[in-house]
Amino acid sequence: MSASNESTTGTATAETTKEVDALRKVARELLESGAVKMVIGYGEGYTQGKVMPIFLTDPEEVNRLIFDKRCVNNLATYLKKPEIRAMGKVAIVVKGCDARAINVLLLENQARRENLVILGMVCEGVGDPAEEKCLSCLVNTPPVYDHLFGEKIPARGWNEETFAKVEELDAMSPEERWEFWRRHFDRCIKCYACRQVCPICTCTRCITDKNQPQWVPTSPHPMGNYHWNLTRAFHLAGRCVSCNECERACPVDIPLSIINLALVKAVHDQYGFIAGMNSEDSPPLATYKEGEEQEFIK
Amino acid sequence: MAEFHPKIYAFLCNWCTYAGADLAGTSRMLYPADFRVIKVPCTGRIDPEFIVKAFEQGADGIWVSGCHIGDCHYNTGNYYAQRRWTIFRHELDCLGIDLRRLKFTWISAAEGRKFADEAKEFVNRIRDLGPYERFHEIIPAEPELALKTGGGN
Amino acid sequence: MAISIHANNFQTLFDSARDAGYRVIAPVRDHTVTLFKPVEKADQIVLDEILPTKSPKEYFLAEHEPILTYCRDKSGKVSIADPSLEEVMQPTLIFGVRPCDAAGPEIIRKVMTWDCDDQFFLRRREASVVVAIACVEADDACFCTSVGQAPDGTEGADILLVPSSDETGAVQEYLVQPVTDKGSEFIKATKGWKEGNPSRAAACDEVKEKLQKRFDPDRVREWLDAGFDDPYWNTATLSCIGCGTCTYLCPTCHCFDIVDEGDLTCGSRVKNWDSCQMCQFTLHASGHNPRATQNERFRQRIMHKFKYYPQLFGVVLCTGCGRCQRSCPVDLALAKLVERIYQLACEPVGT
Amino acid sequence: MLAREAATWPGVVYSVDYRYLCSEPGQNIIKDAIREHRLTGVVIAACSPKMHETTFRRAVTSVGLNPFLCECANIREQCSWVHEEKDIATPKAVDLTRMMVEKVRHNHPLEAIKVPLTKRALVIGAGVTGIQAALDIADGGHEVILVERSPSIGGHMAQLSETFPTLDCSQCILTPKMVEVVEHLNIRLHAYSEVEEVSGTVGNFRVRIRKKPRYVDPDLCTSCGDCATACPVTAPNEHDMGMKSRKAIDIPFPQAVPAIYTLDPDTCLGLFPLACDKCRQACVPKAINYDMKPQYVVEEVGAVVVAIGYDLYPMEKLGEYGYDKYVDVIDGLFFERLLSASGPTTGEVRRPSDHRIPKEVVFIQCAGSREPERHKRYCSKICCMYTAKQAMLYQHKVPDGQAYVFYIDVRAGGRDYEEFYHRALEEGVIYVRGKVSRVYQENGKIVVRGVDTIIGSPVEVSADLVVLATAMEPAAGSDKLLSTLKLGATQDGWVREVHPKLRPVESVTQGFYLAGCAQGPKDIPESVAQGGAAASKILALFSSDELTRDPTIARVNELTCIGCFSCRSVCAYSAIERIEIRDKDGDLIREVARVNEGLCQGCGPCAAICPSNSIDIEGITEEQVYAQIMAF
Repeated sequence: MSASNESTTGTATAETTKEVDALRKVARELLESGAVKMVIGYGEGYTQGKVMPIFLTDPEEVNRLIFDKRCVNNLATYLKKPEIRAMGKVAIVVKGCDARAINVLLLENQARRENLVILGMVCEGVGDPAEEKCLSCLVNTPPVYDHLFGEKIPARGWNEETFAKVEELDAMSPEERWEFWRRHFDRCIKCYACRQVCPICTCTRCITDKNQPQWVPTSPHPMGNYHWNLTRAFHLAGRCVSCNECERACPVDIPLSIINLALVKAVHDQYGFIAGMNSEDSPPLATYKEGEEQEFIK
Repeated sequence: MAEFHPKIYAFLCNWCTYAGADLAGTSRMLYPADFRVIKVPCTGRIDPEFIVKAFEQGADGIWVSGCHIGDCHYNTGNYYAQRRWTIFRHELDCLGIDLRRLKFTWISAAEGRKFADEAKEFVNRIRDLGPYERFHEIIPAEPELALKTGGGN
Repeated sequence: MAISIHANNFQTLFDSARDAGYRVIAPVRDHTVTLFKPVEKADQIVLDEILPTKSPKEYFLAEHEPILTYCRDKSGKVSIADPSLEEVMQPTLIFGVRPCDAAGPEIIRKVMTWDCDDQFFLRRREASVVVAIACVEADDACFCTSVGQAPDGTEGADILLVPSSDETGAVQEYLVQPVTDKGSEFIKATKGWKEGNPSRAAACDEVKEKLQKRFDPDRVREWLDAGFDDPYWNTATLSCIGCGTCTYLCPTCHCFDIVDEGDLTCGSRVKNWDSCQMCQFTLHASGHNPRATQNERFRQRIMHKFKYYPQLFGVVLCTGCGRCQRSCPVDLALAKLVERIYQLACEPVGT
Repeated sequence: MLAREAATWPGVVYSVDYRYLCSEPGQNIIKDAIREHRLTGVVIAACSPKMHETTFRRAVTSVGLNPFLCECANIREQCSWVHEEKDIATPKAVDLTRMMVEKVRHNHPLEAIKVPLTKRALVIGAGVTGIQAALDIADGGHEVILVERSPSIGGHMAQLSETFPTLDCSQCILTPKMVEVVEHLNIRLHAYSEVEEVSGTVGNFRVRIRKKPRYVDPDLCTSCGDCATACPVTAPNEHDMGMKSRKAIDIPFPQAVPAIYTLDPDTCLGLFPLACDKCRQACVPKAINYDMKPQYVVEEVGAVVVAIGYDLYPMEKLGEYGYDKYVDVIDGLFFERLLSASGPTTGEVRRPSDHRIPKEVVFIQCAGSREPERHKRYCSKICCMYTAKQAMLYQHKVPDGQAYVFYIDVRAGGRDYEEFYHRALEEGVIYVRGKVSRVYQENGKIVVRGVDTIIGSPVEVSADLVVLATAMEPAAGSDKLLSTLKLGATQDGWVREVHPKLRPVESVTQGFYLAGCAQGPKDIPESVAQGGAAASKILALFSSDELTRDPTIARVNELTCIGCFSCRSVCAYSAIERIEIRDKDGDLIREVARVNEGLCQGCGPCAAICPSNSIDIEGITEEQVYAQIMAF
């Protein structure tokens, strides 16, 4: 089965890289041998020039798998879908950033390693022009995989650009920062696309949907929007892997990456922690070191 | 400003700071009245939602206080609280909240004097800062106002 | 007698409209997106895009509005009041609306006047003048013609402007078609209009050429009548992540939620946009959810738009604006799915 | 005024102003109101809940209202007593009361949690501390399982010569207690055994104990010693710090308890007859069995005493004092054996190298203690006193000998301790205030060089023997044990207590008590006192037939819990359990967290970290906090 869109994307695309050929070969083996129930990967999209997630169960369809600069989506987010979880063992195509998300899911008991075959793609960056997240990628080679496609390459790593926007914001006065966010949050329509697309937002009952008590107002008024965006980011503190899907999915382009990065930076500065680099290190807010003292507490 | 009585919430841990406040009371140490105490078992129990909600109720300042590091009645609660606040403060700062309106202290059951002093310091600080208008602006208008303009039909 | 208007006169139009007591709403740039917002200057407005990011739906069906407020006085007496409708009643010029967006509220009106009249919606409708601009361009997400709309359709518009492009292809002048009496009244009451045709012929034949019908809604409905349990649904929408984007941007989606906000002394009962794509939308207090999976929720969306709504009101709940495709983070294009359903409907039985 | 205003609040049906509510008539007002108006909640706006909450809760319970439906609004200690400005103090009292009323409206009845209780105790470690604890509990009429990892009980105290400040013989006061242990009917001793695993919770632990094979049947062995005589293998004797030798099959020391010989497989020629077999042939009662395997016993207990003691900081790590180079640099315990009448030299002070009697002995204090950069940051507490003792005893035994003590400070806190130190001075022990900078050998002497920081000039002593007062450190392997028991440790690895001042012998995990040097350096009296304290805590615990616990604990909403177990990592009491939810075919659907009522203390970090707020804390639920916030 597939997203039955043969009409648009039934056939293999003309020229493919040897990585993609290798990927298709492995996918075929996995499906034929029954090692996995399904392969989650990228295929040609409905819209000309776009890609979309595809879900293969038929070995004959593996030629629909593609991987190129357009593959921005973080497919790890499908691992939280009950429909996918119900499949049992699946194979999933991931870039480094997506693999970091899988590490977080494993760490938080939201995915079972034995139920995953991770098809890691060495990634030199996606998007055209390149996505911002790719300019300081920590994991051009996925930190976790079962099959790796492409030669391992060194990570670009964080650089002065990485937190430029955060520093820009830091340079402002609190008043300016307040106005900055008010302007952006006023556009928020509470569609929760940021939450839905996030591979790490794994709660089945989001706190904003808890109404006894209703901590986060559901209304898209300025207060509700401010509260929601504040809470969303905080719940991802020390967990966000900067895949930036939230910002990409946001229909009104709220620069969510800035808040996320600010917290990524804070967590790293304070506790030297970076989420998703492995699936062992305990999350920074779920641990502590003896003798830690903060000067802001008198 | 002198006549301005700010709205301040104080979240105090049961074992240290709340007891410290009681001690300040039994020793009759005077301090300004402009805050209301909510008792929690441990600072570790304080969900950042409490703080945001307090601002949404129109707080001009919020004070959180618990046991000194190492003295937590539950051993480690305040360690986790401290980490949570550290990151939470960063976020609030990033989102333009005026951090002067948030106060964190460690006050033991024996530190009645410190409690009274910190209470003075904070209330006076907030009195000087005045009402937290910037935040109040995003709070939906009090229905009374709506009623005044309200023609109904 | 033909009427036309030159882009240079939009400012005059807006000013005179304001003088006549209208607030002027038009597509403007906000950060990286285009939204319908109050405008001062005509040069702020953005008309060269296929469509603004959001439809002007919110000016008829507010994203958020109080529907009643309550207060307790010192004695403990509680008083309840309806909110002011003055703001709701405020005369509004909504300018530069594409025909598909203009048609949206007209389609929603049917449900808003069905079992009871939604005052908020109707009064806003009454108080607003919609000036639509026919399309000269379309992208491959557009499918208005497939759902009975047209690039120069007039449904829901009070006035339609048909662009006339000069040799460079740039649009400067528009042929003005009053559609409703309200529209004609508005033209009389405001300035900037010019008698006579634009210097060049105004039409959008090219784009009509391009916008071939992609499916027949009736055939689609027939298939849906029997297709509720079709295996198609198990796989077609697996990639949907259940973000509400398509419903929130859709000019015809109109579901809302009602919640109470307030404390001991006062508060309000408010109406907020909601989405059938959220798992809480149908979640029962018992914990049971009749639409437990995203597949079911997506099926509901298609069923509602192409079966239930047509059955109830004789019209498809879709104007073919294509936002659901353009803004979908996983490129799950509703039109393509319906197209596929159409193919299934057309396949001879037994293959 | 307050009472009048309160009457108008939602839910308030009765409000009254009375001067002394805690008085008999005052409480009757409350009781009558509850009966008359069938109240479902009561708020007392008066003094701090810490004053009279229990009083009022008892009162409402007496008329059938659940105690947890009664709350106190603190308008005295935290309002009327601390504010002068009436005009804002009164509104504050009103607010505080309204907030509490709102809380109570969201309270619900809670029933005390009852947990069954096994009235049997486990004591880990049979040094003087463990022995004391075991005897006290046993005398209290409860069974005790006493586990000691070495072949004999007694611990370090059995190695000591005489004890400060009384100078009475250590063994003479210890051995009677050791004997009492084996003879006590309530005590079951597992010597030469180790605790493998402890599961369960306070009141009901299951303990798995590994009994190491002695290769000697305890029931048959008459401890005649023929086996040792027959044994051809000799090895250094641990009890005498290796100064004396022992056989591969031997008994640690004459007074050892249990008095059973133990075969040391590491030094024995081989555990199969062909290799040697001499001891077995020599053993008349046929007690020796080479095929013995470790045995495992499972005991059920209700409480545990952790008395695992200490070890000395290994001298190997103190190279700067020449330990590795010169045999005549020894540690305090070694010197204790030299002084001990039952020691290798039968009490004569002879140095290891040539067994000559040392004429000049240098004692170096704080060897490894109070040296944060290189060794231990803490003070080992007992060294000052035992050094004074050893110096004194040395001069008693070698009248023409001279003892020097290099020290930083002399810490003699404790009754008769300062006096004891002064006695050492009077008896001519020379105290040099200063740290030792160098220790080296020069024509047969060990030269100890340091600076006398009092006169500010360098000092040099050529000694025949150097005794290092080495630091104490947590007993070897205690870290492993602590993690098996899930007990917290301090930065330095000592067992952590719940509260350093108010609950010194209770560990962070309920049902575990700690005593003696396991918790940090202590001298004998302190250790014994703590052993007794731990015992009395357990006797108190055992005084009722089941445990009742405060029901204000965490609860998980298993419908919304996604089993990320962040709660688990922040729980200080290991009170969060993983529960598997399976469908009718037994297939795993998902995992959720569940709170162990026996362990949870209701502190709340789990609730605060739960991303979907699926954990709540009874008594301070989200609803109750929310209600209070919204009421101001």
